[in-house]
Amino acid sequence: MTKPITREQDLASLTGNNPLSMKAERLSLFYGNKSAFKDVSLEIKSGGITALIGPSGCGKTSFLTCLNRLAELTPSCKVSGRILLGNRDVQALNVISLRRQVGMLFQKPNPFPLSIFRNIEFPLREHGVRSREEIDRIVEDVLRNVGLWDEVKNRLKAPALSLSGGQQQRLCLARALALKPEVLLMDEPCSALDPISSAVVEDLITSLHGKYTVLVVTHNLAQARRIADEVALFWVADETGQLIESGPVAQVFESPQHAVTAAYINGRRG
Amino acid sequence: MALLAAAIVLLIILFLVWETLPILQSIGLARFFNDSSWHPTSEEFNLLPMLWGTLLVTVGAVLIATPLGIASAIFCHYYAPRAIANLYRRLVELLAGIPSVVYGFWGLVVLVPIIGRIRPPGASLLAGILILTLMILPTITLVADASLTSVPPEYLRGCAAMGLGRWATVHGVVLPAASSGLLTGVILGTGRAIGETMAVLMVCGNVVQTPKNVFEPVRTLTANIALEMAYATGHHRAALFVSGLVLMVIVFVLVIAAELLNRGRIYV
Amino acid sequence: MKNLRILAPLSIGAATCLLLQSCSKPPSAANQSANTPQGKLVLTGSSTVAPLASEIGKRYEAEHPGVRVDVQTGGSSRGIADARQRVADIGMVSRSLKGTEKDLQAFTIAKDGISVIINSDNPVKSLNARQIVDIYTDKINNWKQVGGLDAPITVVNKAEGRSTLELFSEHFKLKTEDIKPDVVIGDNEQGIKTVAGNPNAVGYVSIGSGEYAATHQTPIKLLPVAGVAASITNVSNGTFPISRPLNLVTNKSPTGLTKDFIDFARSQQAQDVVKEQYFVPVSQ
Amino acid sequence: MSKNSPTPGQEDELQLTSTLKRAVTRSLPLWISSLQPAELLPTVILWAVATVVTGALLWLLSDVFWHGTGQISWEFLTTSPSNAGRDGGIAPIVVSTSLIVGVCMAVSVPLGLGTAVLLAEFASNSSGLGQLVRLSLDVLAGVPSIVFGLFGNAFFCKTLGLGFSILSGGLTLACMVLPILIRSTQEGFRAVPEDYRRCAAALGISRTAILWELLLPAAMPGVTVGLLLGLGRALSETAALIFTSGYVDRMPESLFDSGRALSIHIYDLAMNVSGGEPHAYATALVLVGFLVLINGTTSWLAERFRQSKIFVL
Repeated sequence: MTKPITREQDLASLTGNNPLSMKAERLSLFYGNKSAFKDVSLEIKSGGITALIGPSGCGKTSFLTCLNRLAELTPSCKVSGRILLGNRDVQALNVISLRRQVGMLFQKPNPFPLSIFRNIEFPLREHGVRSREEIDRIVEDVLRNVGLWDEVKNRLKAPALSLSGGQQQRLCLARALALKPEVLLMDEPCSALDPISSAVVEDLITSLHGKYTVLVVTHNLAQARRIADEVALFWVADETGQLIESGPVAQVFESPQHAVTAAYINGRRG
Repeated sequence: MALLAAAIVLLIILFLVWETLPILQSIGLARFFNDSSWHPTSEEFNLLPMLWGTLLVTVGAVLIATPLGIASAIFCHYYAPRAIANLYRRLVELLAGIPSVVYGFWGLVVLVPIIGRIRPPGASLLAGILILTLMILPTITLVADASLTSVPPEYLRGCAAMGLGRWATVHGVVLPAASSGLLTGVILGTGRAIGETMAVLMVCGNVVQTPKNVFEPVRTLTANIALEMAYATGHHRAALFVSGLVLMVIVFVLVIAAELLNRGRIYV
Repeated sequence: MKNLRILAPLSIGAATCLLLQSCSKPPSAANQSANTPQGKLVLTGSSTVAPLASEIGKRYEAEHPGVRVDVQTGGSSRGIADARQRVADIGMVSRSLKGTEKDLQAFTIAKDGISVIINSDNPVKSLNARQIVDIYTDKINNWKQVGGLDAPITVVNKAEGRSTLELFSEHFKLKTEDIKPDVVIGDNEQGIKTVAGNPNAVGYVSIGSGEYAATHQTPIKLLPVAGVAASITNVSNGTFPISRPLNLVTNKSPTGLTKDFIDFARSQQAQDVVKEQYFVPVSQ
Repeated sequence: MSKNSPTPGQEDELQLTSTLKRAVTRSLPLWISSLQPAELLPTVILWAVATVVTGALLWLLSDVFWHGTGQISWEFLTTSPSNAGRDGGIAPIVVSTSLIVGVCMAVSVPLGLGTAVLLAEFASNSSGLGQLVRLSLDVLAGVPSIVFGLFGNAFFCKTLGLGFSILSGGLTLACMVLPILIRSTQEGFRAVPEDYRRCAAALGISRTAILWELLLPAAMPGVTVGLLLGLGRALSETAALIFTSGYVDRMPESLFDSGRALSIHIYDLAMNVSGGEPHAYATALVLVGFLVLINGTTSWLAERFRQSKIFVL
């Protein structure tokens, strides 16, 4: 089930091998007795880029954290419904291997207070990659993939926190890619970055198309339109987040089924 | 105000120098390292064996207490259920305040006879190391505990998101992130170990010799001062203050060494 | 921040005020009016004498309500130094004065013997002077050489400069450099505990402490010296050969309150206190 | 978990560290169920360490309890010692100890916190001043207590003319406690995210308010540890006090009186007075009780202060 992180299966060779899709079925989440979102069913298509849009507080991020079971770290949090990775229930999976297969990028870059190299090496080692040259190769690969290699190749031992915000975010992406995940969850990955870094990261996300199943939360409608194949709109109704509409980008943006969607994408609401 | 600490150190050094000046002027510093032995009443002032005593006891205790202390803190934070962690913390806090006399007394009555049964006389380097380990453990544990508290939660979340296990999170991210605090704990602990007097005096045997194994008795510089100050006069008394001065020099060297070692290794 | 900026100088200021106030107080005024002594008496020195002096002080205070007797410790050498510099009214010294200290006056308030102790599991009944010397110089290092079990001897010695060590080595004509100890101790109780915890140890301690411990379930026994049983009684009647005086010393001939207190400490009124502290009263 | 959502999740976000920590612990069953071999070994080792340490510490404590409980009575706590401490109680000694610790804390807490704040907020760690102070503190932490005692005697008792007094003892202890207090408080301040400072400053909040409302509460774990360790050290100190606060076991009338501390009383009874052992144990037990009380109060107050500042939204 879990792809081994090996030489044979580096990024280039993955293209022929379709990444797993994810599917939420009637998913609800409560913090204590307050509902964050309710009855969300959504399929995240294999190899596609799905954008989650909607106003603040409608449960997008909460939804994201359910998918890799990070929500379990919040004590008062209760989840009901079912999530499938490929065709397996995530609750049945070992949480560690689940999180290896479902990577995550946060809104604020969060590299560890280690060296640049160690930031990537450390999770690799923990997931069983031991050989030195293997690690060196993967580190170089993923750093090249995120376009960071030329910028940092001479100072791999420097503290990761000395990088700029955009570089840090790309390092975090590289770190996630190094684990060869099937799915990548991104929580507004560009919103804390300047426009140039943001564009770089955005291009990176586009380049992941086909190789990974990507789910990205964004407030930037233009961005969603640029990068995504599918769009899902969350909205607050009845004091809880709900999935209003989802579908291919062109369909949602050009002929929305729902009045709320139309208002939102035209900038009249939200 | 910030310079107060520096001022106190300076005052203490001045005080020590003032007290040792007569003997340093009349016989010089070299005698304290070249004399054949320590018999201050017969004007022989070799401090080297006690220097070794102090170093061995301290290093031994720090080497044992550091992993134990840090492990205890990790245990409290990431492994123990909350109730047990709190209980454990309270216990350790309590031990931080037990007088050294009580430790020493316990060592003398309980620990020394046990070691004595393995290999007489019992009062030994080993006994000193064990007692000091217990005494500095609370310091290291509590400071480490506080610094673990301060590890930013994003790191933990980042680790979780990558599917890292608990131990991987701890040793890969938490420890490096908290390293400065851990080091502070170790330094404070080492300071306490070097400066400890009463407990060491009771369990170490206090024979002036360079020990060949852990079962041999040793005397530390602090015990030397405490043991002999009561009856010392003239040069003998001044020589005891030289012990104090030498001790300060060791502390200086250790602190600077720690500083250098540490420089550039901490990323936060 | 403001709070702290204000607090810190405040506390320093407060400390300084208190300090000035204390300077204006006479440090240890021995206001003397011979019949009704009043004031404060400061004693410093030997920790051996301190509990005794403290108890005598309490009794003296009870009889002279205007007087306060403050007893501080710090060792015999401190007693000498403080008495000489008149930092203290009276110094406490647990040995006789040395040649260089003849500028001071000593008043013996009690005596204390020194006895050799071994663990009570040790079958050895007595050691002669020669054997003790050989044990302490490491010529004998197994109990079977002196009629005991086959076990190495743990020699417990006192730290250099201590008066019990000086007295002990003087009596047995030992040079401190020649003593080869396995354990060096400071206070008497430490010696007793060391010997009690080690069946093969031999040491020497103050006779009062030793006798108390031996009669109160501590597993040690006192060996006779030169055929004389080690006991407070034998020190008292002068037959026990090793003893030391516990002295109060003053800079010059004591007057007023100081004199009154020293006289009190040496009088019959204080003798039972001396006995209670397991020392030997001086017969007057 | 979202920064933007006004869901109750936001509370958790605000509680940051403590919540996540609790969460990690809470999820224990989850973690164990997914235990890999690489996780098993450290888990076993850590539990073993905790057991061994607890064992050793309980051994020591129970020894004190075992010998001490029989001696303790109301009278022991309320009367003065007699017969060199073999009989009577320890009332004046408890009072003296409280006063000494009080003086020590009254001087060292403002000084220590002030210095730590100064260093953390106004002098960078690598600046000359910061380094000098840190170096001095580390050296100070390693000065043997007996040297402190002799120094305190020469400086406070003689040079400043305070004599053997509770004040001298408290001040000497303050010198000893200062490095512990400052260093752990400093560590506490390091823990405060830079964002707090910047955000607050951007909102035009005064430095005092930032310090009081944000930094100090956030640094509280470090400060508390510093206080606990400092108090512990102050209560347990023998060598430094014997030369400064003295040996007199009378009820003190002012801070200028000499007063015997509990630890000195224990030392004297255990090491200097034949037959003092039972009361030595009893006194040690009282000290332990004292410590439980002080530690408990300190932790509670610190936590209350922290909560009153941080969790009020």
